[in-house]
Parts: sequence; structure tokens; C-alpha cells
Amino acid sequence: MHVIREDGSLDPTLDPGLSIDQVVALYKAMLRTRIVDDRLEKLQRQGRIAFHVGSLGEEAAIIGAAAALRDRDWIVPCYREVGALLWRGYPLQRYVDHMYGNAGDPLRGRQMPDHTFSKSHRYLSVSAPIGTQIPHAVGVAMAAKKRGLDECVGVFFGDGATSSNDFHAAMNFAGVYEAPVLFLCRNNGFAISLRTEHQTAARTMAEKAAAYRVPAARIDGNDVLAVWRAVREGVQRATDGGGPTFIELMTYRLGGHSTSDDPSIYRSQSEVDSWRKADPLARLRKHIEQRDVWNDDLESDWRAICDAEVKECVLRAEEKPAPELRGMFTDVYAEQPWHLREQEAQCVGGPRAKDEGDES
Amino acid sequence: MHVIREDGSLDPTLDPGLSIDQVVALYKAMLRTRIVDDRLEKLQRQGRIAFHVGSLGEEAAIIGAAAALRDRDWIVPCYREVGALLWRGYPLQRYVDHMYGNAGDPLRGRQMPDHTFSKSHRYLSVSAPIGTQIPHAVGVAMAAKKRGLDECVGVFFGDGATSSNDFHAAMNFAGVYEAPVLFLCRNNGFAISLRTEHQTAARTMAEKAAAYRVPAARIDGNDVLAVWRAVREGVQRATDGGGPTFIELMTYRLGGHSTSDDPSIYRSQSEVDSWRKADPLARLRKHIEQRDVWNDDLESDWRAICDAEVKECVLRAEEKPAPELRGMFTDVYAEQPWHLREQEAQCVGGPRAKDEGDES
Amino acid sequence: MRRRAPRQRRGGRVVTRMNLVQAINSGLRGAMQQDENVLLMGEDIGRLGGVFRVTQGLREEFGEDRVLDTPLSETGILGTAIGMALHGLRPVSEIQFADFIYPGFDQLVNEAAKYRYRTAGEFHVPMVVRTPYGGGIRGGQYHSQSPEALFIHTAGLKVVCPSNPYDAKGLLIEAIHDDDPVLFFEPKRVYRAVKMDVPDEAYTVPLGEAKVVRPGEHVTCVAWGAMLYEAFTAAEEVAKQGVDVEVIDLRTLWPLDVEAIVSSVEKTSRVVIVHEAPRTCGFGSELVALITERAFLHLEAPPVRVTGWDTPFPLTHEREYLPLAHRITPALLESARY
Amino acid sequence: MRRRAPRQRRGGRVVTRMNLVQAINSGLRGAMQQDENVLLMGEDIGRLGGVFRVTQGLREEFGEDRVLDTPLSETGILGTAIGMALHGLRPVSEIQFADFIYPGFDQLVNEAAKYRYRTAGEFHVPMVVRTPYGGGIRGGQYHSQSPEALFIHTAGLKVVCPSNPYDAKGLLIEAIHDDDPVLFFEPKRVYRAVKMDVPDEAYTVPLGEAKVVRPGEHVTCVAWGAMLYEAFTAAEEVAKQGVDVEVIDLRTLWPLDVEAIVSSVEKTSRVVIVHEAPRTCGFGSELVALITERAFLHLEAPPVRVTGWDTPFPLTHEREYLPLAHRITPALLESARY
Ligand SMILES: Cc1ncc(C[n+]2csc(CCOP(=O)(O)OP(=O)(O)O)c2C)c(N)n1
Ligand SMILES: Cc1ncc(C[n+]2csc(CCOP(=O)(O)OP(=O)(O)O)c2C)c(N)n1
Ligand SMILES: [Mg+2]
Ligand SMILES: [Mg+2]
Repeated sequence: MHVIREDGSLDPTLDPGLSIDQVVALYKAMLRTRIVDDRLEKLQRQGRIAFHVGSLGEEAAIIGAAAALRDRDWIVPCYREVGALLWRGYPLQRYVDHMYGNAGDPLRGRQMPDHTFSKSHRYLSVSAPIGTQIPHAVGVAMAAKKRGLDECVGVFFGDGATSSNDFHAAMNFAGVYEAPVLFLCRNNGFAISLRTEHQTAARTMAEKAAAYRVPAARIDGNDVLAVWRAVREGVQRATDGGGPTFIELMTYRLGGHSTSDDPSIYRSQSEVDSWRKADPLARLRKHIEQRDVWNDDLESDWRAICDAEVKECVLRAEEKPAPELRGMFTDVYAEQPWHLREQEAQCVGGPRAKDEGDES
Repeated sequence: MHVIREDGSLDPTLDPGLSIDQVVALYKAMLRTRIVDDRLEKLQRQGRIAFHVGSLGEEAAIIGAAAALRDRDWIVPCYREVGALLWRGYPLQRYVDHMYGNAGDPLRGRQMPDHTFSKSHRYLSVSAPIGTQIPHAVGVAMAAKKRGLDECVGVFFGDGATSSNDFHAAMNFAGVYEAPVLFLCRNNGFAISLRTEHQTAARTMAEKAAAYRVPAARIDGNDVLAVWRAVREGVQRATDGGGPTFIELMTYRLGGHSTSDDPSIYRSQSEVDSWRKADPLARLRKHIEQRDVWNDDLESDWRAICDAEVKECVLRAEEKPAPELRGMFTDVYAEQPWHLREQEAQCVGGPRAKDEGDES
Repeated sequence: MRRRAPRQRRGGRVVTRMNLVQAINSGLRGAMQQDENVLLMGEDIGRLGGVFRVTQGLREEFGEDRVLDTPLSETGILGTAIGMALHGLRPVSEIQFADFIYPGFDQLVNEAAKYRYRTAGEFHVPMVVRTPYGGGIRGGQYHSQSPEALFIHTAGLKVVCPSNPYDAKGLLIEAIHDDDPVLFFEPKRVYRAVKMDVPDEAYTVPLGEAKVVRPGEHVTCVAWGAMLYEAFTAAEEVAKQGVDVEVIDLRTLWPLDVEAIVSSVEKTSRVVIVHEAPRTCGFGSELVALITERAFLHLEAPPVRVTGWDTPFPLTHEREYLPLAHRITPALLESARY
Repeated sequence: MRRRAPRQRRGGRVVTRMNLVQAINSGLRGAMQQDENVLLMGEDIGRLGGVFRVTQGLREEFGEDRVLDTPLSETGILGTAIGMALHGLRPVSEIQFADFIYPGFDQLVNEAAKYRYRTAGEFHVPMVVRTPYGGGIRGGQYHSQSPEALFIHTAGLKVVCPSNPYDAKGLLIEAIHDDDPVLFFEPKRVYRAVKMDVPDEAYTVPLGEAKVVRPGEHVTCVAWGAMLYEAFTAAEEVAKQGVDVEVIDLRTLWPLDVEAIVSSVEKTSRVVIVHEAPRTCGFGSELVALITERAFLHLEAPPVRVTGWDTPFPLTHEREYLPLAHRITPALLESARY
């Protein structure tokens, strides 16, 4: 299913009918996400942050899906969808502070970079173990249904996650309890080094949904309007009481798995180059340029704005101190029990590591 | 797919062509299994054994599949397939000793009744946790393939087990590695009290196999020749290098889940009665009577033989003492480490419980 | 409950004589009446009322939207419960036997336990996981395990284990009110073995408070769940020989009421710890470590552990596997005479 | 290994200077050359050579039938490995980080650990599970855990944790030869931090034997894996103040070399135990319990545990979470002066 055609025009039979402002907003969000990603990758290479996991090439799948969900709907992320959180208006400064694990980090320096969350943006917490968020999403959806709320849930995960225990359990529960949930499977071709075709003998991920009688669609995930359309249909089904939908978003991870990865070991540059031609940003840009709402000047203005914004955030983040040491001992439980009170006192009152915070 | 038709005749287009001796052997094995089951259930009700999980109504699925596997093929059981082990010639006395957890129990009184195994019969060990044996079966099959052995593996599990983590992982690995394994799903309508239609939204269990690109068949599991035929086809595929097969064996659990269960709480007698009409033994008997190789006399002779055999085994089992106490401390590791040596000494040399072995 | 249990008034409260199964059932009912966000889920808990009948009648009373008969997946039960807890519900999951909790272990230790920490308290997971544990019903390797130490080792989880009907009901309601994930281990050996007067109304017993069930001067004996009775029996036994044992029922295993234990040991200078789980790395080792750290100069004898052996749980000899009174008694005497 | 490592002869053996990653790689290669039934499986271990490059080059050398890049399922990796082990192979599975072992936990604790017992030895499961564990790479909650206690608590499993390249290779080959399931924890903080001469040929280091890496008279310090170096550093530090510490590297955690520890404590009368895992119900508590039981009358000071705190593993402050030398030093001094 292609909405945006090769030549940049829209297929009128499939056009979901977004206003031109909405379409431009999607483009701007995708570009901003890419600029933030680029910058963070550089910071990691310079040793200024420890790690980053980016979404290069997958912006349409992420932003398109986020945009098609309604504000009241929940997003349950994997680690690669910070673009969706930014789309919902999460302050960039907060994200960059988190990337630094500094005193402004809402996580209080407790997790690796890119493990974001925000209750007010209805965005659950990123976990590193693959797949664990999928049953959470189903549980949130079941709770919304039980409580009679007009809400649904979009849960992101990768092709690799379809092999997890949690995927299987979550799909099955969603089918049985007709939970208003959208399974958003970003098939980006790889689980780190493992190609999707070795992940499973199934030819598509969408085939897996039938095992749970969950309706499925397979979408060009680099076509932001196709993504929007499919996800909005899923939202409609969920809110009409039609239960879950599985959407396979076909895309390609243009970057490494994370900044720790060296993808040249397991794939060729020519393969990557050929996928660069399917860049979701280029595709959408062609369309909005054709419609005369975008051009080189607007592009460079927007880039400059985003660049400046990130730069400013980085500057501020680097000025901030580390989070308080005693913050290591709170939030294990609602109330701190005696043993953590004791341990906090031992740690805070005890000797300091020579180069605390500077482990290599 | 029905091979044995309502009227007792065979559908000539589907008849797998077993010799009449083979067919009678199947019947005798099924009847023997039922007689053993009946007897064990009575012993449990009399408080002479602690527990039994039987196969009433599912004998065709179990014996038919076991018979279609070749001697060199492995059986990886759930807890309800002791009929398959007996089919392979496992001594009944050993099984009954196990049911008593006495000194003759090959398990040395370490497990609940019906947790059998036999390496020489190529029958892996029954475990209580649901689903765990399914990846074992795939691993055995992968090992056989890697070692170039002409073997395949039949793994039994229930409809409930399809919801387990292990089912998902095992099916996926089997698909990816083209393991010579047959997934034998006894769909007996229930996972304890949960009906299959609440176990999953999928209409059939066979639908699930497509998620892993594993070829699947759905078979009348009360038609022993249909079972034989489908399983033998799977063996053929496996040994031809065609990889795994999933076979859903449609049947009905006529008895309780186990002797601990009270099925009247969750199903009606009339439902059970209607399924009794589909009794796999009656069906096969009709056929062999029609072919004049079976009749009431043969039936009562065979019953008498089986009854006597079980009775004798029970008698002997009840004469045997409990297994040695020190047997509690061996086989944790290949060699007993110091701490278990110490604990064995403490236990064996220590005070005895008043009514050891008599906990209620 | 099929037969109507004897019911009476006691100091203004209506009480009923209940066994542990009935008391837990009553606790669930009470919590569900108090708060419509409380919901039960598990295998066979609805139509069947649970394999031990703990949830009997609750599906009829509260409907199938609040008592979910789930598919056979502990990952699904615990994983979706976390999601529900994140969105305003208070799910109480039943794991049919503690031995079957491992397929959902990841959701408990990596997710439920860490969700509050990794969101700095923005999200939290108020869920309870009920599960029958321990030996005594001839359940063999897979219907007898006592895996509490695994959860005590996991920061972020609370672990409760009542020994009697009154505590069970009150602790369960408190656990359901609690904003953190609580593992609630039910001693299946006690399910129908003990009866007590239990108030019909909902009440709570605070988490984190141990109870001295038998004061004594010479040796402290720490136990919980089903082994509490064995400890008590052994204490009565050695009393005949002049050894006066203080028996402590932990009730909440973690966070521990360390004060109760330490102050008892400061008094008695001797301690025997009893649990069903295998000895090595069982909770007993932690108790020994804490006591040794905190009461070293008071100890007149090495702390003793009377526990399950370091083997899988057996069947035929389960009464020799379990740390029953016949094994506790000599340990108490030895400790007293050290 | 991309660059050729310096190689030389030493007493008849060809040795190469290797870090821990290279030594493990060499151990895997040696075991695979010895026995064609040895097979590797795990996520990204083939084409990529593992996220830490531990299996680099092995797929090229032994083929994709012996080095399996598996789907993303720890249940599948461990569950099928059990099946392979039951049928004549010796699978060595890699779990990419110890933090991700829990989805396959059930297969380890309910199946691998109990298969021999529940078949009275008729079947057994000779498998090794390799996994990088511990902190020190800024991995936060899910790339830093040390779950060894969970497996030590499980009867039927062996648990190994080398601290240096020589031991790692020898212990790994021994673990692969072993007929029981072995958890092999690799201290990722040490992966590239330490180099030693390691024989090129296959050799074994026996399981179950601890090593005194620094003899001493005043305090015993027990450690393993990455923390061994911290214990050693702390010992050197306090030596300047006249406190002579005996440092023991456990190498095999279970079955434990209890003799080595007890005889050391009988000599020193004091002991400090160091581990990264959270304190409560960590392996340290078992060591305290064993020492207290066996050397009570020798103890002049309470055994001390210097461990990770009872919180999830943090990120920014990981050097204050870990029991590094700065925390071990005062503990050693305090113990010596008690
Ligand atoms: C349970 C578990 N096992 C292994 C890992 C290590 N790991 C991190 S990301 C990843 C691949 C995930 O692939 P996919 O689901 O396709 O997501 P993608 O990174 O491609 O977006 C793996 C194996 C993990 N995080 N959790
Ligand atoms: C992991 C796990 N969870 C729960 C149980 C309890 N249990 C025992 S049998 C059973 C139902 C199994 O149903 P099915 O797979 O259909 O097999 P059947 O008994 O019908 O042959 C359940 C839930 C278990 N044994 N293991
Ligand atoms: Mg992917
Ligand atoms: Mg069934």
C-alpha cells in the first residue's frame, strides 16, 4: 500500500485526507527527530554521552503512527521511538538531560540513555529487555476497556521482538479479551545483526497475527501517510469495540543498531545505499515540495531552528551537575524501608570512589 | 478427515493400509491403556495411590501417533501419554511401581505419579510445568539432524500448552532450523476448566502453525487411523528433510483433568455423554468387528488378560517398600558434592518423622 | 463455601470460623467490595473457583470482567497485570502453584520490581501475586516449591507469607492496598488444616511486622507459613526439657521486621531458623547474616538453619525433606546447650 | 582477533598474551576442536561474533551448523539446548547479558536443573550457559545485573565465575566437559581490562576449587569475578597500614570450595565478602551463614558483606553502587580492628 507515489503525488484512492498543515507538521517532526539523532550520535562519538539508539530511516513509521493515535491514546514504546514522544510535545531539554543522566534527568541517572517515559504524555517507560512492554500495553488496554474509557494503546516493537515470550502472550491475551490495542511492529530488517528472514520462517510478521485471530496489515513503513492511514484504521477498530490490530511497518534501519554496533560486519554498504533511496524524509519532502509548501529555504530554516534548539539543550545539559547520590536509594518502594535508609546513610556518609561517575 | 466412517467401514481413499494385525494391535493397546487408567483411578479413590492423570477418550490420539512414529523416533511426552510408552513395550510393573513411588520406581519416589520416562524406549521425561518439553523436542530433533541420524521426534502437548512461552519459542526454532519434529497437539477441549475457545481467539490450533511457516493438519483425533496417517505423513516429511509438521488432534477429555479435578463444576454431564458417543475405542471396535477379527469373546478375553496383569502389578507394587531414604540425595549432580554428602548424613543419621511417607 | 460456616459476634465484630482458604476468599471479596478497581486473574480461578477453590464464588458475585479465567500463560497473567496496574487497576493475579511462576519471572523481576525506580516514581505497579507454595500435599518437584528467596533478592518487590487465617486476610487486604508489587505466598499445607475466628468485614494487618507467637527466654526460633506450626510444636516439645523457646512468625518476609528478630536474639543469644526452601541461598542465610552482623556480641551459639535439603523437592520422602518438628527439636536443644 | 597477539613458548607450551575475551574465545575453539558435539548458540554470536566479540571467527571456522545465530528468544535458546544436550550434543549457549536470562529462567531452574534427578540419572543435561554479568560499562539497570544467587539457590546447577583469562579458558573447557548444567558468568568489566599469558592448547581448571590469590594473616577477603581486583587493591591498600589480608578468588561459586574459606577464616578469624549483586539474599549471605556455622568459635569479628545496594542497578552513580576498593578498604580495616 503506497499513499505517496514515486513521483511525489498522492494516490487519491488511499489519501487519508490530512490537511496540508498536518502533513508539513509530520515532515518537520521527522526532520527534527533526525537532527536530534544525528547530534546525539556525534556526542556519543565524542565521548560526551555514553550511548544512543537512533531511528535513522524509521522516522515515518514512528511519527506517522504517533500522529495517527489520538492524544488520549497511550503509547507504549520500545527504545527507538523517542520521536513519538517529542511529537507529543515532550521537552527536548528533558530528553537531552536524560541522555546525560544529569540532575535534570527525570530518571535521576538510573537508566541508560534513551529509556524515556512521561505519564502526562501517556507514554510508558522504555525497558531494555525485548518484548516486555507488549503485555503491558495489552494490560493498559484491558484496563481502559474495563474502566469504560475511550482510549486505545499503540505499542511499538521490532521484528526481533516477535520471537519473545511476551509477544506471544500479549497477542493471545489481546485476542481473547478483545483489547483495544495496536501492535506496531517496526520491521526494520534486523535484530542487531540477525536479518528478519532468519528470525522466523514466516515470510511476513503480519502472518503471525492470524495465530491469535488479530486482524493484520502490512504497510510500507517509509510512507508516512500509509502508516497514518493504517494506524488510524486500527484506532477506529479499537474504539469501535473491534479489538486489536497488528500492523507490520516495513522499513529499514539505516544506522547501526545503536552507537555500540558496527553494522559493517554483517551488511554491505551497497545494501544500505540502496535503502537510502527509500528514505522516508526524502519521499515526504518530494510530496510537500510538489504541493509548494516546502522548499530549500524552508528546509534550511527549519534545520537551523532544530540545530540551534539541540545545541542549546546540550549546552544546558552539560552545565548541570550529576543527580544527587541519595537519589540512588529512593523509588525502590513507595516508602523507603529501613534497610535502604541504612544503606543510603552508609553510602552517602561513606568514602567516595576516586573518579565517581567516570568509569570507563 | 475421517478414515473410519460412521458405519465402521474405512474410506478407501484415505485408508493408510495397515495390516489387520496392526489394526487389532492398536485396538488392544487402546483398550489396555483404558483398563490401566480405570484401575489407577480406582486405586486413587481408595487412597492407595496419591494421584493419577488419565487419557480416557484420548487413546486414539495417543496410541495412533505413537504407532505411526518409528521405533527409532523419539517421543517427548506431556503427562497424559503413558499409553504411548506402554505401546513401546515399557513394563507395566515399572509403571505401577512408579505410581506407588516405591522401591521399584525408576524415579526413586522423586516425582508425582505419571511422570515417566525411558531412555531405552526413546521416551523423554514428563515434566509438570506446561509446555517445557516442546523446545526439548526441537533440540533433540536439531541434534539428530546435526548428527546425521535418521530420526525424528514427536512431541505431545495439550491445547492449553499452545499459550505457553515454550510453544512459541519451539515452533519458531523448528521453523527456522527445519527441525525434524512433529508437534502433536491433543486438543481435548480443556485446559483443566478452561475451554479451548477461551484459550485463544484463534478458531483452530492448527492456524497457529502458519505463524512459523510450519505445515499443519487438523485431524479427528478419535479416529486412530486418521491419526496414524497424518503422523506418518509428518514422519515422512521430517525424514525427507522437509522439517516440522504441526498436527492438531481433535478429541475430548472424557474424564476429569486428573483425579484431583471435579469437572462437574465446569461442564455438563450431557456434554460428556454426547462425546461418549464418539469414543475412539467404540469406533475402532466397530471396524474390527465388521472385519470379523474381533467379537465379544475376544473382547472379554483381552479385558481379562489386562485386568489380571494390572492386578498382579498392583499386588507386587504394594508389597514393595519405600525407596531408600538416601536416594533423596543422589542424582542432583553426576557426582555428589560435599554439601549433599553432609546433608545426606544429617538426614539419614538424624531423627525420623513420626509417620514418614504418610503425610495427608 | 458450600456449607455455611459458624458465625458469631465478637466485641462488636461479626466473626466466622474460617480456614485459610476461606479467609483468603473473604479477603479478596472484601477488597473487591471496597474498590471496584480490584480485579482477579489467573488460570481456572473463575468457573472452577481455583484448583484450591480459593476464589470460589467470586466470579458469580463480581462478574467475569473482574474475575478473569486466563489462558495458560504466566507471562501473560503477570505482564498484562502490570499494564493494568499502570492504568488504575489493582490486579490480584493467582499463579496456580509457586513452581509455575518462572515463565513469568522476567515480568516480575525486570518489570514490576523496577518500574517505579526507572520512572522515578511517576509510574508504579500496585499488584499482588498470590500463589500457593510449599510441601505437604505430596506434590513432588513441581507442586511443592518455596521460591521466596528469589523475590527477596529482587529489590522492589515485597514478599508476604501468612501462617494463619486471620493474618492472611488482613495481610492480603493490606497488600492489595499497597502501592508496590507484593508476592503473597500461601502455605497450601495450611489451607484446610487450621481454623480461626475471622472478622467478616475487611480489615488490615500491617506489612513489615513480625509477631512473637510464643515468648521465650532461651532460644529464638524464626519461621513463617506452614513451618510456623512445626516450630511451635518443637518449642512445646523442648519446653518439657526446660528449654524455653521464643517463636517468631515473620508474616512479612521482606521488608523484614529486623528489630523483632534482633531484639529477641539479644535476649536469647541463640537462634534457629526454619524454612522449607533449599538451604543454600535460602532466606535463612540472609537471616543468619543479618543476625550475625547486628547481634554478634550477643550470640552464644552459631545461628542454626533447619531447612529443606539442597535437592529438588522429592515425593515419597517429603516428610524427611521438610524441616518438620522432629528436625527442629534437636536443633533447638543443641542450640540451647551449645 | 584482528591483530595477531604476541605468542611465545613457556615450559613446552605455546602461550599467547590474551585478554579475557580472547581467552574465552580460545577456550571455545579448543573445546570445539576436541569434540564435534560441542556447538554454540545465541543471539548475534555468528555473523557478528557476539556483541562483545567473544565468539569472533568461530562461525567462519566451524560453520553455521556449529555456531547458531538464534532468533531472539532465551526460552528457545535454553529450551532447545536442553534437548540437544539430552541427545548427545554439548551446547554452549550465550545469553547476551545476564539481565536477559529471565525469559529462559524456567527452562534452567525447572528443567535443566532437575532433569537428572527426575530421571534418576538416566538422562542428563551437559550444557553450559555463558553470560556476561556485572557492572562497570555504564549499562544501567539491564546491562549490569549479577543474578548468580538465583542459580546457586537452585539445586542441580553449577555456577562458575572466573576472574582472569587463564582461569576462564580452563574453567570453560572443564564446564563444557562437565556432565551437569553449568552457568558461566563472565565479568564484562574485565573483558578487555586484564591480559595474561594463556596456553594456546586446550587445558582445564577444575571446578570447585578456590584460589588464594594473596596469602595473609589478619583478615580473609572472599571475592570473585570483577570484584576480585577491587578486593586485591583494597588488600594492598590496607597492607600499608599493617593489615595483612588473605584474598580468595572463589572461581567456582557452587559447589563451593568451603574448605578453602573455612580454613582461611580459622586462621584469620575475620572475613569480608565482596560481591556486586544486591546484598539481601545475595551469595554473600550464604557465605556468612556457612562461615558462622563452621567457624563460629574462631570468629573474632562479625563477617562483613560489601556488596551492591538493594536497589536496581543505577547508571550515573554506578561507581558508588559497586563495592569498589574504596568501600572494601574501610571494611577490611574495621574488621581487623574489631
Ligand atoms: C530479552 C532480551 N534479549 C536480548 C536483548 C539484546 N538485544 C537488544 S536489542 C536486540 C535486537 C532487537 O531487535 P528488534 O526487536 O528487531 O528491534 P530493533 O532494534 O531492530 O528496533 C537484542 C537482541 C535484549 N535487550 N533483551
Ligand atoms: C506453567 C504451568 N502453569 C500452570 C500449570 C497448571 N496446569 C496443569 S495442567 C494445566 C492445563 C493443561 O491443559 P492442556 O495443555 O490442554 O493439557 P490437557 O491437560 O488438557 O491434556 C494447567 C493449567 C502447569 N502445570 N504449568
Ligand atoms: Mg528490528
Ligand atoms: Mg487440553
